[in-house]
Amino acid sequence: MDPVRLPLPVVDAAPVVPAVAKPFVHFAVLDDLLNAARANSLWPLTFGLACCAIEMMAVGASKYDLDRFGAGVFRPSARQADVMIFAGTISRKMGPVIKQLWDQMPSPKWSIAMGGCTIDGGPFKYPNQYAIYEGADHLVPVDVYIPGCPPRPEALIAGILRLQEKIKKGEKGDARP
Amino acid sequence: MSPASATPVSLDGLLLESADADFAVTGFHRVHSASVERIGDVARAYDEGAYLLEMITCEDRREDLKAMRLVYTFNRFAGDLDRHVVTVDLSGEIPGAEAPSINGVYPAANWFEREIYDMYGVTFSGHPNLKRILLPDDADFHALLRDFGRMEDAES
Amino acid sequence: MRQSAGPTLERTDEADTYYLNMGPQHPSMHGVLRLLLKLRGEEIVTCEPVIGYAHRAHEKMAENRNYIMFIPNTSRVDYLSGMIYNIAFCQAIEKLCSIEVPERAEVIRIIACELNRIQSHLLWFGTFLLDLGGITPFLYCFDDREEILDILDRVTGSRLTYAYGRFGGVTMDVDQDFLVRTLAFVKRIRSRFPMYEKLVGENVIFRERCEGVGVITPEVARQYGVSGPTLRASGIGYDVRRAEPYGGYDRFDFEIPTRTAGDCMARFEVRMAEMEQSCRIIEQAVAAMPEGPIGPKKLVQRLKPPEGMFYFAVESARGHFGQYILSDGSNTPLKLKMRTPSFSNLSAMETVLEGTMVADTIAIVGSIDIVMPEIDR
Amino acid sequence: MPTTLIEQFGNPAIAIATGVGGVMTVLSLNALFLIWLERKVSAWIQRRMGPMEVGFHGVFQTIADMLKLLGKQLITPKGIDKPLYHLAPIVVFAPVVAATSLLPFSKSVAISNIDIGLVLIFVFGGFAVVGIFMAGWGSNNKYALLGAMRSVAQNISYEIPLILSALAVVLMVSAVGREVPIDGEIVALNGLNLAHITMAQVHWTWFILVQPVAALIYFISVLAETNRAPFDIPEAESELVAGFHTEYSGMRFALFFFAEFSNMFIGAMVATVLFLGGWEGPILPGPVWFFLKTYALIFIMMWVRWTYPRLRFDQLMTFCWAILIPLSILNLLVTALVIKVVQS
Repeated sequence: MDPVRLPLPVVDAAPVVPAVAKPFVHFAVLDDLLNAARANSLWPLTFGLACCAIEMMAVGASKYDLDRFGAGVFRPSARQADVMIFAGTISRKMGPVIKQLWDQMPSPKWSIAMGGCTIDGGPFKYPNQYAIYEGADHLVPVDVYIPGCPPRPEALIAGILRLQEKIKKGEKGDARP
Repeated sequence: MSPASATPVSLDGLLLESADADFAVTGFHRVHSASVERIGDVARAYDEGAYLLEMITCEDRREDLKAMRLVYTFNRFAGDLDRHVVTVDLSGEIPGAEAPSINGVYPAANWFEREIYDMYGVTFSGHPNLKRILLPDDADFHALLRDFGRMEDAES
Repeated sequence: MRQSAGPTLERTDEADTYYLNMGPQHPSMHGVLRLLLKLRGEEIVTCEPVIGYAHRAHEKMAENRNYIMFIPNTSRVDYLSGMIYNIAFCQAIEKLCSIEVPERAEVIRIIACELNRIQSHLLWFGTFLLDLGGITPFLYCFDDREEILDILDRVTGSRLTYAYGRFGGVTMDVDQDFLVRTLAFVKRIRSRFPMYEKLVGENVIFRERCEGVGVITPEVARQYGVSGPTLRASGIGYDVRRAEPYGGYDRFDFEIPTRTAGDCMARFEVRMAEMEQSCRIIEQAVAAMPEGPIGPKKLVQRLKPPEGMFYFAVESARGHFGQYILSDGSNTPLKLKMRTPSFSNLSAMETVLEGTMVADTIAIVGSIDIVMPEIDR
Repeated sequence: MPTTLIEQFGNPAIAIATGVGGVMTVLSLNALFLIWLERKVSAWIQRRMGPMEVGFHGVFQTIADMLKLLGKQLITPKGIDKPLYHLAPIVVFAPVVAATSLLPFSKSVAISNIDIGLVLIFVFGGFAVVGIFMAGWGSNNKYALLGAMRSVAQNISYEIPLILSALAVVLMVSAVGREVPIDGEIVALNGLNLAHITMAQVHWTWFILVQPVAALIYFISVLAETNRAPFDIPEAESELVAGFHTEYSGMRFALFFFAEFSNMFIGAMVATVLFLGGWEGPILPGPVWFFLKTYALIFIMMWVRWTYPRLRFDQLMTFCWAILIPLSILNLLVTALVIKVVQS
């Protein structure tokens, strides 16, 4: 009778500092240029799941205008998108679809978990919940988490800027295996 | 269907019980109960009276002596508001009780019945497309049954 | 010569047809609706909506929590008319437990709900045009919509998912500034209607795309339990605010706009006219704002509902939203069924979409104004 | 007469290399600029700001986009028709380069000056359809296939009014005169030579004034040929996800993107030559006028795109076959009659 439970990620007590592999040849300028270009051209996938999608639309609209940061080109095809913004609750039925969409996106790709639902289930989390995935990181690696229910548009912009910083520094996502 | 053609429903002989209800308190004008065999006829009578099917739902009343109960509410656009509720008690295993589908009378019942099948495991005979609607196709549980997924169970 | 393999098309049971899967990730599926279309060329032979991709177990949560704990859930059922759902739940419990609501709270609720309704219709208008390929009106609507969100944000603290209602009133009182800004907004939106009419309503391409497309006859509407503006566009003037007045709507003077064509254009016109009626209600409510408390003197600590079945309906931006509560006398419902309008409206699509073209499908599904989590709950 | 590169260099190989290189540079820079302009124009229309952060008012935004697309993974989906899928972006982009090399930018600047330039331009324009269909057919994606089929039907239909309205101009050129004094020498004007079309307008008047119907039909057909809104049904975003290029990622997608904007550019340039007097204008040098007129037309195309919703497919075809084609035939007949009457 119990729904299939996903194994929760095991978190070590002491934070492990990842060993950064030093590339043999470092194309410093070229890499930096490419990273800067990537950071400034984050095309999100047109993909809304629930409430947060409306705020995502609001961010794309006149008052907040995500296009200022070069991130306003919402691409409906996963093949042409760079960043997946999880905007809303991820239901059990939706999980496989999201996995497939993520696999369809070309590398390098990033993801933003927008809102409480995609962080840990948010307001829909309760013991024995059967309908949702408690967090987007059960499915795909997440680069930036934005709290809120739904996060305000300013918060999403801050999240995008945080992702830009990360890309410019050449950091890989924390949750990236 | 025009307002003038709205006729009162004749439900003579189709119901087990019938009573007036206080609309101001319960939100229903009349409360009926019917046997599971006659629900198709009841629906047909309402359809002839140009009523609409507002919703169908199901209750798992295991802690309340009776087992499963289907709840149909009918209303009308024309004339004054007249909301009727028809309850149908089901016998049989849980999950796995059976009831006839009224999809042939009200196409609206299609999705409601699928939802009840999905959530309570009630099978509707004569339904053209009885499969899960909200939960994934491969789910092996009926989510709104009383003994499934209770918060207390997880805490203890 | 090498034979070209060509695209793979799944076999259907009918000759010259193929399946096209639309969604759950598709730009005009309003979130996560999935349509399984059987097409002959671009003509739709059958259409099967697949739902459940936003199922969040609201009803199970209601059975697991007491009434007060369920308040935050309500506005997330339909996040576009979250205020209406939130207030509706409170009104249902007030009626169930016979809790008095002061007049000022009622008027505040009506203003908030009608603002929410305008906001929802504006967003529908924008996304509908987006579905038809016109991008700019969407941004104009969001511009106007932001104003409403700001007004509501000021008193409720949130932009979409409100928890403003309390059993017996509202959480926060409104001030003079709120009323001034609301009136200013009404003035502003009134001045925008002619522009929308000119840009969209009189646009030849828009009319071509909408007139005669996706006709829902009154009979189909009744059989499928269609409600809201979609129903009123089919010529039936059924509005819960008028048919079974709740929350003090009977004190206000407003019209129920109807059209008889039943097509996408009629639905567009009904919603545009409804925004104007909401403006009228807001103006009357602001003028009639009484002084007094906004909630019960003592906070409702423990609810004592009577046993039995109970039904309470309101008119949300999408139609008849009904709450069926089965109570056993405790402060947790045995069963809370939410009868949501889009669920029934969408179920009518299997009939309406047959024989239309792919582009019409987008227009029709857009015109009935669906919100997926409200359908999936 | 515009001096062509071959005349200037003498050696055809060097001339062609220079020409193709020049055209590629112009086209790439132009596409970069147009994409930025499109985003800015849409932003102005929509009361937004558009790209602001990359360079002054986001001027380097498109460069960042292109660099990013260069560094993107090229996904080759399963089950595709490999030759078609890989060739399609090139087939779409190459004719654009070829077509641009035919246009006279000013009295003295042109890469080549061919007597059947107008015909060749339409031939190259027709090639794009092949590329689009290859992309749609080869992608093994039903949205792409639908988009490609729409595209073929639409482009072939709209080529008819496009050419018919251009034919009216060809007639006008021959009417202006077989013997026209230009720069001291007598030239027999050839209606299919793009430079001659411009010269006829320099000699007489802009054809938009005497052929307004043809100009309007031409402009509408160009919108349809370049798949711009309200005729953007082959890639109708809200219906077909991304239409024929749904399955393309990275630089392959960028080529389609480039081709779309370059097609727009060519459509506007040909319209400038046919109806707006090409390089003619006071004070400023020829090429400046040429590009000013071209960009004005492109601006109008953008304006239309951000104002109107999309037509439905069958309405689009009805509009072409029931209104545009009869109208353009009528226009052509009237033009021929009037010329005959005036000449006799």
